[in-house]
Amino acid sequence: MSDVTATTTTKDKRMRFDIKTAGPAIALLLLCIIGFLLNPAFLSEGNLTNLLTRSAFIGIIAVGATFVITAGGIDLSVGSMAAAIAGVMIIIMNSAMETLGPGLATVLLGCGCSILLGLGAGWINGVLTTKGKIEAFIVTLGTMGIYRSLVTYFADGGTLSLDFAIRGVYRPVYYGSVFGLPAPVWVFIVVSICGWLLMNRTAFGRYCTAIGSNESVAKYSAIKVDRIKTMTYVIQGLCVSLATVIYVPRLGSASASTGVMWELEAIAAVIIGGTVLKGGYGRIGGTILGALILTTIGNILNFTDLISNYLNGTMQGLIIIIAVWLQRGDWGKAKANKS
Amino acid sequence: MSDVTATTTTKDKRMRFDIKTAGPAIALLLLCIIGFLLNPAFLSEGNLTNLLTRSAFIGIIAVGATFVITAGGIDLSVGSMAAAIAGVMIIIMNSAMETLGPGLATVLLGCGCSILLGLGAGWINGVLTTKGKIEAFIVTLGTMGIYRSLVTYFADGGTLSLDFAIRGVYRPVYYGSVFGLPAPVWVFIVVSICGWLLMNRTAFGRYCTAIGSNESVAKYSAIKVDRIKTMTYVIQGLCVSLATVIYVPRLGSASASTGVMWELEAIAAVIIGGTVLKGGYGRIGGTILGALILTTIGNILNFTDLISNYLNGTMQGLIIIIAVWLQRGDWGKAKANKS
Amino acid sequence: ETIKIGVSYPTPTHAWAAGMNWHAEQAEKRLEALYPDVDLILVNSSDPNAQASALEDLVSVQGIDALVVLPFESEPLTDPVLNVKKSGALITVVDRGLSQPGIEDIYVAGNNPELGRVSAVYMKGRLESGDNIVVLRGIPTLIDNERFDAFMAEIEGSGINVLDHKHANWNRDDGFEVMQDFLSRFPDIDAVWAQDDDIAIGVVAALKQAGRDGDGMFVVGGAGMKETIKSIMDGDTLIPVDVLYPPSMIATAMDVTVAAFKSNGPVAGRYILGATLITPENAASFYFPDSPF
Amino acid sequence: MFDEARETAPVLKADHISKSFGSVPVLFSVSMDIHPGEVHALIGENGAGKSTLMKILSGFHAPTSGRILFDNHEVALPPDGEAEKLGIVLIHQELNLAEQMTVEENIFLGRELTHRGMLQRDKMRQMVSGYLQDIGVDISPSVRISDLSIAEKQMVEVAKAISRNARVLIMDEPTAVLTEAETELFFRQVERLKSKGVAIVFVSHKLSEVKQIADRVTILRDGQWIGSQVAEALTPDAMAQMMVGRELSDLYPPMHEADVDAVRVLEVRDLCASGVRNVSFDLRKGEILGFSGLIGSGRTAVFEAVCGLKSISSGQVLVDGVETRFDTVATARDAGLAYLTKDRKAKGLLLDKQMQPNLTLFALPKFIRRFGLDAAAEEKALERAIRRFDIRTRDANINVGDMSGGNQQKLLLAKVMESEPRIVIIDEPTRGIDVGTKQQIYHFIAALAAEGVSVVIISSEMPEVIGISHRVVVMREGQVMGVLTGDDINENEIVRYAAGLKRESKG
Ligand SMILES: Nc1ncnc2c1ncn2[C@@H]1O[C@H](COP(=O)(O)OP(=O)(O)OP(=O)(O)O)[C@@H](O)[C@H]1O
Ligand SMILES: Nc1ncnc2c1ncn2[C@@H]1O[C@H](COP(=O)(O)OP(=O)(O)OP(=O)(O)O)[C@@H](O)[C@H]1O
Ligand SMILES: [Mg+2]
Ligand SMILES: [Mg+2]
Repeated sequence: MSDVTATTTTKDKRMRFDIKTAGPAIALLLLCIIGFLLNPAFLSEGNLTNLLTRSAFIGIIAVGATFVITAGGIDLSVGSMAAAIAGVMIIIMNSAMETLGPGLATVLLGCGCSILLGLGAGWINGVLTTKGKIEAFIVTLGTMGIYRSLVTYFADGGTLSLDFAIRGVYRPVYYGSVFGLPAPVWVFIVVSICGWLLMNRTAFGRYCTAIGSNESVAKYSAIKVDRIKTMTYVIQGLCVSLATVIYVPRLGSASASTGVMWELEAIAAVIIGGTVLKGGYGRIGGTILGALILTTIGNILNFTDLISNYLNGTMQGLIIIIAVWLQRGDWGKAKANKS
Repeated sequence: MSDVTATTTTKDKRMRFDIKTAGPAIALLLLCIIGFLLNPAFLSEGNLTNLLTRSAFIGIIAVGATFVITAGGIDLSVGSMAAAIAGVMIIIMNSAMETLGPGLATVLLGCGCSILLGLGAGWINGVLTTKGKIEAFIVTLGTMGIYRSLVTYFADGGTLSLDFAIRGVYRPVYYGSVFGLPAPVWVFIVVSICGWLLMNRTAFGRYCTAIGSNESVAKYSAIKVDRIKTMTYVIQGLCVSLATVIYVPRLGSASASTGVMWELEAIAAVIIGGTVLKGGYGRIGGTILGALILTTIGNILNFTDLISNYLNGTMQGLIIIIAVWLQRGDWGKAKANKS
Repeated sequence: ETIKIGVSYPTPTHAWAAGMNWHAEQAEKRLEALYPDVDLILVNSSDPNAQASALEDLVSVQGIDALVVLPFESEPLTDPVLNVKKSGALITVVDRGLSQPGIEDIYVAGNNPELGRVSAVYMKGRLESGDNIVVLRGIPTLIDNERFDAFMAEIEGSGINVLDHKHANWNRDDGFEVMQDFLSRFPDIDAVWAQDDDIAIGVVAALKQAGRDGDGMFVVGGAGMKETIKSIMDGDTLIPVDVLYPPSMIATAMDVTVAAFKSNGPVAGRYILGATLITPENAASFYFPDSPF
Repeated sequence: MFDEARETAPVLKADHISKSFGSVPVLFSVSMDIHPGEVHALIGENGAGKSTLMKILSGFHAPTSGRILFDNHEVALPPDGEAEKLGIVLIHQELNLAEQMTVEENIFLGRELTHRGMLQRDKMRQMVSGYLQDIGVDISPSVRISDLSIAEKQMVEVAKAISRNARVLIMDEPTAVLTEAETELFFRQVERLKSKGVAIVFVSHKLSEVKQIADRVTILRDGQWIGSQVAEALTPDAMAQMMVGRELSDLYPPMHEADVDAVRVLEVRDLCASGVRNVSFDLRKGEILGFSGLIGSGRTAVFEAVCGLKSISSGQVLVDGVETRFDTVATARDAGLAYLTKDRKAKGLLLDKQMQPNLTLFALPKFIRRFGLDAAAEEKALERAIRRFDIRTRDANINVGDMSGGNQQKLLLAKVMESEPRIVIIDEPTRGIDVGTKQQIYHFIAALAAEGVSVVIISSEMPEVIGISHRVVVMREGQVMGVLTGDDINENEIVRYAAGLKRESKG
């Protein structure tokens, strides 16, 4: 009897997992079909590559956001953080050029600083939330304003731009391809795999889930709640800095309008993917699909002039709602005990 | 013995209550002192009146948001909703002028439509959340995009302007004073009192708290969870429409940039006021102070040229974080069992 | 086969951009009717990143032959536009120049420093040394800086005091609130440079509320909103003039770009539109009642 | 066997009720009738289906088949507690209180008294004070639930149920965390309701209580109806036998003599923390140390402070003779200390997760292999725990929140034992556990002690403390009143210390 139960268990589990991921996957598939019907060029290699590359930014940030949200937090500062990091990175690289020259060293220095800044910014968010005992929403709303205005300040209201000499060296990080896939896509893949492993195969992921599910249970289970929560923000910061590292060579500049609304997009990607906003249940796979869905919506809307440009937002809103509705995967069925 | 305990407890509670409300109040007081030191004109009657009037918009919306958040929801659509309602209101009044003339009837028709639209929009958010079982964050992120793009569409990307003939009739609703206080302030006061009574003195308020605190407990107590949650969104919609009714006569126009970021400001006001983002604990009084704090920060920054314009956001962010830190009211003391 | 021309510009979120959008749509209809083999594709984007994506899509999906682009910002879009150029398309840049020279084949633009300068010249003409003005700026961007710096450079040495300047984000509400606060703060203000007609509307509302719209007080906006032009035509004294920054420049750019395919002569080059001072005398010729702006 | 000549008709009757969750059956054609003015006890092993039956009889679950008769009419009970309007009230086994709200708000939740739409707060507060006084607890109506101890919460539930003018009052293990003194007060209220003609259903694993208060007893085993009998005809032993289906030998294991020379593994000196005043005691290797006292006497607080869950204001804690102060539970765990909370719902288990993640959560570092979690080891641990603690679920995949209360408790015990502690503090070890399993757990604890593990038992069940402890510490109002050894460990002595009638002079 016990044996029988055990086997059904594993099978059941796998099945349920499938249905859960199937939601966002179905939504993405439908979008692709719509895109193809609107314009067959949608499925051209060039467009698919563009699409994947573009998803990389939001996707990488959203992987970090999955940890924060799973552990019951929220981070509204990611967009501004990206802008601020990009800005500082550009300043550093431009001034390093004088000593190091426009070479690899300068670019590496810039990237290294970006990572340090990301870790530091995430750590600040984390510490203010946990040690300062201030609601994450407020902390990150505050730092969002701070980072955004800092980049404006550094850029003196205008745009910070990377020296053209460095751009040549740095360009391949965005525009280059390895084995037929653009470099940003590789970064996205690596971040996704690491994120998935961290969430599903390590104690850290388990701790995040436990904290989001019930913080006092986590505390009584010998989990260092504050430390783990801070770590999620640090991971988020790392992801933001990685996204920035591949963003900067794309446009070679940063300004007050860099990364506006990325926080909402990242959170939306996470939730479209099936992670629960209140925490306790995180799915990296879903997040990745969520990021792809969001980018595809934007892409499709660039594809057609059937609808007024002004109504882009309406379409976007409708599609997001429908996608999440599909994602529930229990159409019509009552889920009494989940409410 | 029992009596003794009871008294100490009540005293304790009153004390704690005081400290809790005192947090935002202290923060506001400090801001006012800073404002006065920077520029004595800060405390001039004219400026205080401006300040109160300005707070009315965010304040009224935030009262509604307090209910939504207390019941464990969130509404990101309020800013766009305000813009869309303002737009439709203007269209209706402009076209009603032909038949009704530029009189009171037209203005009343406009206001009536505004209220209906607000209730309807709130109801849609509520039903999608409860019956559609879609996360509130996603639903309202979706409707946020939809309303925003609708107003852009109606205004053809530009600005919808109220006919000048109607403005004359409608003007006093913003610019008029009753007993020395501007009309918007009166609306704010009335909404605040109603909100406070509803939250603290009716069963509805308790139901919101119960749902936010533990949805299944609420359900098991025969509370119609879905209905109450929908009601909170409807109240939010009503508050948005009231805010719009006093907003439109101010400049007589609506555009795609109307109400941008109001959602974040409203939520920030609620949380600065001590309501918990995860629900289960709502304080209307705090919300009102929160709205005043936010407006005062903006006002003070206009009163000084000590800091670079570009750093406004930094100051704002810092002050918000500090205000909430003050609001915790347990500086330094370890609150082991609260974490 | 058809000639595909992509037209990319920021999503209209304020009136000037809406006017530009209107002119672009008018031009599309007009040109497509005129030349059946020309297809103009209008795309707007909400931020520089999205605009870069839109440019990629115009190339990879639509396969455009020419691009008319009003960059969200100069720096970030330089590389993406360069990529479009590499696909072989003809490039027309509107309004904001790219930060690398030589990418665009055609350049059509208004003149931001000139707008600031012309405004300042008008102020100097009306005010005397010792008079006080306040400045409401736009969104912190390069454009805003150019206008502001040119304005300040021109004012310098005239003895006119610029009491303070704050960002009002080319937005009526912010214009209203910032002006309210300036009025509480400074008892004596003689004129306001609002830089933009939207901000000016907010400023005027605040002046009227405070009852400080008399005594020869005046406001100078900018861009050429139709309501403002109308009231100048009607002889308003509070906003006596406006400085033109025409949203129709996008239509000009589309015309020139189509001409590059259709006419025989060479059309490449730079077309810089002036920052004309609109006064009651010349206002009628800048008035488009059907435009949203 | 039935008392066929009952003069009253049953007010509520379950007629051949069956229930399945999904494809998993948990009740098989169970019948039970409840008469006004009687106390009807329902007993059975953990997972027998008692709670499920009670939820069906109060409308929270719908039966898969069978009928419910209310006043002899077949009814479909309304869901979500609306059956209260019919006079059927259930106290859930798992507390059903909104933590952030006050006692008064919770007691009146869903049926507030209003006057023209406004709450009558003073009236409600007065009434709540009255209810609380009736059951003899000293809690202010305006205290938040989150500030109460679990026993106090249980008393609030009781007050809530009593306040509801019930015709049928169903109580699912209301006494599981109550001490005998509180249980006494509670039973007095039950008697009062009974005399007013209220029909009362009472679920408990404390068979002596059942014997004391019940008029009739219905027994379930594995979802099957075994029998309904007049309580007078049954001894606790007979009940146990009917429940478990076999003869139970001695409940308590034979006591190994404690080694008085064994090393002191834990010494606490003049410990002060919130709720704790100058507490000193020590614990030897291989010893079972009982902690007794009334509700709120500070037993929990002492060990939460020792284990780094609560800040210590002064005093010393020595582990193996070395002064230590654990600032987190993790350091305490790594030093070999483990604390098992009595509040399994709020502090013990992740109710929305399955057994596996819950089991290994406390000792997770043990399952790390090459940076990752060792899924195979985790699975093995679960299998082992299920065997070792006899955890019974019909569907191994359900969320822990859907498991029966007793099985949750066993899982919690298994979770803490995963860390293989040297010193284990078990708060209410047998809360909600059936007699059969209780016996297993006592033997398990005795075996642990025999292996050299030191065990602290905090328990409100006096027989339990007496039955397995080598020494018993009695606390009152945050202070240690005395330490009992040998023959002094008896109810009489413990009660006298706990009530403050006697106190050891400090040595
Ligand atoms: N919502 C549910 N979904 C699936 N299974 C459930 C659910 N609720 C209860 N069960 C299962 O039904 C069985 C009976 O549980 P029930 O809670 O009725 O036991 P019980 O007799 O009250 O036990 P205890 O004495 O431990 O409280 C258990 O196997 C339990 O896992
Ligand atoms: N953080 C705290 N702040 C203030 N008082 C506290 C705190 N924690 C516990 N107390 C009080 O200390 C006393 C001891 O509580 P504790 O929970 O340790 O008692 P207990 O003996 O375990 O009883 P119970 O069985 O009720 O849990 C109680 O009166 C409780 O209200
Ligand atoms: Mg076309
Ligand atoms: Mg049970």
